[in-house]
Amino acid sequence: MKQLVNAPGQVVTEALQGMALAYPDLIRVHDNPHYIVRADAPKNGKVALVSGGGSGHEPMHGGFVGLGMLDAACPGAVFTSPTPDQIQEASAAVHGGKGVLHIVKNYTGDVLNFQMAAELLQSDGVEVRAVIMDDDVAVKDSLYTAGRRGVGATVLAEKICGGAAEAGASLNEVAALCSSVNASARSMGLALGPCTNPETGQASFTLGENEIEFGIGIHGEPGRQRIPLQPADTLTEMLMLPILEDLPFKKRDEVLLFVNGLGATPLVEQYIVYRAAEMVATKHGLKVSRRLVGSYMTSLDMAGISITLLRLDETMRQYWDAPVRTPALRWGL
Amino acid sequence: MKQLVNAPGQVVTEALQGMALAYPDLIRVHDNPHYIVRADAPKNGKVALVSGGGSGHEPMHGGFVGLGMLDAACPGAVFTSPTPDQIQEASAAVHGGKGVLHIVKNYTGDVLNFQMAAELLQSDGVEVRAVIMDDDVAVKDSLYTAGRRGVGATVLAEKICGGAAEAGASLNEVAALCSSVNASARSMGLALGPCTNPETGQASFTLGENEIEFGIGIHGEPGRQRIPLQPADTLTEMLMLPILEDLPFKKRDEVLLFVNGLGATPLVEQYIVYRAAEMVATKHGLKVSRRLVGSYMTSLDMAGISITLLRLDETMRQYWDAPVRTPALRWGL
Amino acid sequence: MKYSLNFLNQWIVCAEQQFKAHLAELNALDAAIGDGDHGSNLARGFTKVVEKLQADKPATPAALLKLVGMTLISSVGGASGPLYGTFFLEAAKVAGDQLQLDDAGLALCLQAGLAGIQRLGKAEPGDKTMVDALSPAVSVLNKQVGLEMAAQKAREGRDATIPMIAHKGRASYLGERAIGHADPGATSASLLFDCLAKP
Amino acid sequence: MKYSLNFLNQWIVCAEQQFKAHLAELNALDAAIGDGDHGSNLARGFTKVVEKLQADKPATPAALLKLVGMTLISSVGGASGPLYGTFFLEAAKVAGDQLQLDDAGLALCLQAGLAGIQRLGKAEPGDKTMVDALSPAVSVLNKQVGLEMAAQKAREGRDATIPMIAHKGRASYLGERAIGHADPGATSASLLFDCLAKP
Ligand SMILES: Nc1ncnc2c1ncn2[C@@H]1O[C@H](COP(=O)(O)OP(=O)(O)O)[C@@H](O)[C@H]1O
Ligand SMILES: Nc1ncnc2c1ncn2[C@@H]1O[C@H](COP(=O)(O)OP(=O)(O)O)[C@@H](O)[C@H]1O
Ligand SMILES: [Mg+2]
Ligand SMILES: [Mg+2]
Ligand SMILES: [Mg+2]
Ligand SMILES: [Mg+2]
Repeated sequence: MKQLVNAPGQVVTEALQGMALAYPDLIRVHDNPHYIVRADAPKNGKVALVSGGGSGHEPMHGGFVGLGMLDAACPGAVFTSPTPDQIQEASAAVHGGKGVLHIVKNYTGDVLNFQMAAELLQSDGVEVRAVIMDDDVAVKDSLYTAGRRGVGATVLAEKICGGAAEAGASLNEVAALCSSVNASARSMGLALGPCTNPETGQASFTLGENEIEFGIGIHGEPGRQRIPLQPADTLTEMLMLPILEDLPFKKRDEVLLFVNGLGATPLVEQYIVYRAAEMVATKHGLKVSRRLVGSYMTSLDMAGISITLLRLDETMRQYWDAPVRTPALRWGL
Repeated sequence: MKQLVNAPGQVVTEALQGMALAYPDLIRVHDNPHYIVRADAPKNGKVALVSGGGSGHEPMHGGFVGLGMLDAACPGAVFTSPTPDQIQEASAAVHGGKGVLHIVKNYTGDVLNFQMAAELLQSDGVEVRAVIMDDDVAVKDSLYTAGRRGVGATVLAEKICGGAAEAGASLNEVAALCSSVNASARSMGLALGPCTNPETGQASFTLGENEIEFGIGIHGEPGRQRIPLQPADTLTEMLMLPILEDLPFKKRDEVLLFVNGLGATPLVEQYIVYRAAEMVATKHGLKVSRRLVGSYMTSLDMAGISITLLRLDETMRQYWDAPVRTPALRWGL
Repeated sequence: MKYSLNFLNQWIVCAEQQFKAHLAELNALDAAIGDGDHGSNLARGFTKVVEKLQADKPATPAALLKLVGMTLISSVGGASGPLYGTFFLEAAKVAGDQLQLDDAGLALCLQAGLAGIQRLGKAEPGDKTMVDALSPAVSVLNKQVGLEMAAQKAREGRDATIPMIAHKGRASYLGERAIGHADPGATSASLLFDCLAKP
Repeated sequence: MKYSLNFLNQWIVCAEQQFKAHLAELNALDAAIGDGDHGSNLARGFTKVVEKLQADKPATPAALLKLVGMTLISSVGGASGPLYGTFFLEAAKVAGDQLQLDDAGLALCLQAGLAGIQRLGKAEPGDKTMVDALSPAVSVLNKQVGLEMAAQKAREGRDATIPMIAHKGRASYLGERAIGHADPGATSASLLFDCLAKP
């Protein structure tokens, strides 16, 4: 697998240096430990939003740092959650006196590292709340699993909570809103091919000529099952139905529909899937009022797609529409 | 090669339907012939900007339709320029009484089809000017070739000219600005792998394990030469030097640096290349004052990168900074 | 010989079939030195052309040739759409209101078509384009040695493009790397003349 | 037996070497049922640990164990970073200010370490995690049958994970598809006990 890198061990560091050069007006990048903060951090009197996770999902999370979204992002090694001291330092750097919300995707590593960071911060007198995102319906939510993974809803939660924090909401309010976004969102994805970790040079899995991973995770973890490739409309419906049934979404629900490319998927294909997904949603009686299409939460060079559906209430809609100014999402400013 | 499509012949049509559903507030999509216009077209009293080319380069050009950029985009079949009647209809639909500027990438097909469209429009009394973009230094510009290809500078020209047109510039002024952007910009790209045309299912070329195409075109046309893969910093320098020498860019020139992913290239790699490119530019004495990093002009699922350097003057900088509101580029609004 | 409306119709139907039969081959030739779509482009265009011919049933050779040209222009795109489109449009102009063409008339039509292609695309023989197949074929037509000989010349012209460096179109980006590959447009042009000889 | 500072130091250096030697194998095990980074994670962490040990030269077993734990936590990330980190931190707490550990002391330390892992990660034996290797090994340590026996139990515990369905960590997403693969964390835990037996 060919990649544009210099040395495997330098991938994350150099990419962050590139980001710092590319977005001097929006973000600052801290080295050792790695974290990204908005250029005007800390914002006094505002709840600070901090997220993080393994690298390799760009633009998530570093591309979502900026006005109206995250105050800081902590990138770990590729597909490896960040460490507690990294999260602690980033949180301290953006704390504006109103507490810190950690938005954590539900993976054992992320949960444990954020939990340890929160303990460190609390012992320093910083008020911390954490919301665990777990929107992936591909995984059975049972006592016998680590629980559902956090996937696409994380992007939506970061935007919506960022809007609320910018508008002056309290830590409790932002945390409650984040939980409510998580509770109102469901996602599922599929991969047409593996991704290749630049730090190990290994493909995450091998698929047959005509095989896809259905219910894929965003770290190249194997999915629910392997199935043959089918037309985009069929596959989209196969992703949409479990999403719709799970919440369940009901007729006349107002929703945000998010079709996400996993990295190597051309926009043409994303638009074809978006078309099919909105058609399924509409047939199901939903009112699609907000949309997002693009590669926002990726798995390096994985070909594939994920779909997230979020039931909107007025607050969510208002904060989704609020201005945002980050490397990857920007409007109103 | 696996792709998320329904039927090969339906790829462009369905992708456009998806775009129409995804961006109802920004664009309108016309079927038969295919074209995309901004939702509030025609804008009376404004010069209309129209571009187009083969599909497969998304978000270019359809993703650049909207306030502050294009008035209309004409997508052809995958990698095939649009037809004259398509361009004619699109131009007529957005003509606001102040003339139409065609921004045309220098490929024989695009040039001929836009030329025929211009003749049709002129015979209908519409004032049309065309600017041919040819910024690709990979191709020798000689009497014995079709001339240099239009690549990354097209994105920059569409943004800058869109800003000027929005501000009320005349057709002559916008055309002159477009020519000046073209004359001040140089680009070059490389591919790590081929792309697969969903209409034919064929990969555009085959590369060895460790081989790259240097000086690649955006249609999977073979490049200048095949060379072995090297570290990202080396490859970036190999792209930057011919770009720098060609204009030539001189010490203290103020520039916009645009690092563009060709489709399947993860952002991590794009950032690594951006870092190296800005370092080369700075070492060369240039002042990088504006930046763009992302997959804006793609070749379907091709892995690779292109770099564009534009020498900025005050007018260009001002219109680059001006508000833009399109599916793929958005700021200030 | 006389070339009736029916003859011209059969010519175009044959061309459509040939382009479809050689779709993958033309795409592969184009992939080697261009962007791999020449077969798809012509198949799409001529499918539309045959649909239109069946729907509109043009009444004169000129009307038929014009319809072919207009339809190619509006449905092919790429370089070959305007070029082949112009070929038929210019031929139509010369056909005037004749109800059938004789040998000299056909030769004049196709000569005008070729001139249109060259006016638009500025290619000369030797530039590794469709002109390399069209030009020798049209030349011998003027000498009234028969359509099979013209087709033979087109095939020779196609083969002559193999060792050439291209000076026009996408293949011109390749420099020496274009050597060793037949030009896709010259190949489709020779198919067009094969159909003219045996429609 | 007595376990000196030097012994503990050698244990950790051995672990670093083992994790590096088995880096690809641990990554491959993790790729099968997780995200393919367990070997890279531990190699990165233990490289840092050995650097720190050489720089800081801790003076007591407790200081050494604490330094190992803190360094793992701050350099590994993932699930295994906090878990192995906690293992060493909790062990350090029990080591107190002793200058060397005896068999019972070592057993108590590692038992506390295991308890810390279980408190944090909530895994029970049978969940297909590192606990499946650590738990039987720590149990026999209490019975003072020697370190080699403990290492043997860890290896058995690792092998016992092969037919299991996972209930914790990334492998739990897989359901029955996890069957047939050894757990990467149980494998690294058995390497850790191999080093304890022959540092
Ligand atoms: N300037 C030109 N004059 C004549 N023929 C040309 C010219 N440029 C390209 N061609 C012909 O067009 C063919 C390519 O057509 P096609 O693949 O359909 O278009 P595109 O290059 O736009 O993809 C070439 O093989 C060549 O024969
Ligand atoms: N809750 C848990 N309790 C104990 N061990 C766990 C738990 N979750 C995961 N593990 C262990 O961690 C190992 C994976 O570690 P690693 O690959 O480094 O982290 P990650 O899963 O974050 O990539 C698993 O093989 C398993 O042994
Ligand atoms: Mg991991
Ligand atoms: Mg083409
Ligand atoms: Mg072509
Ligand atoms: Mg792992």
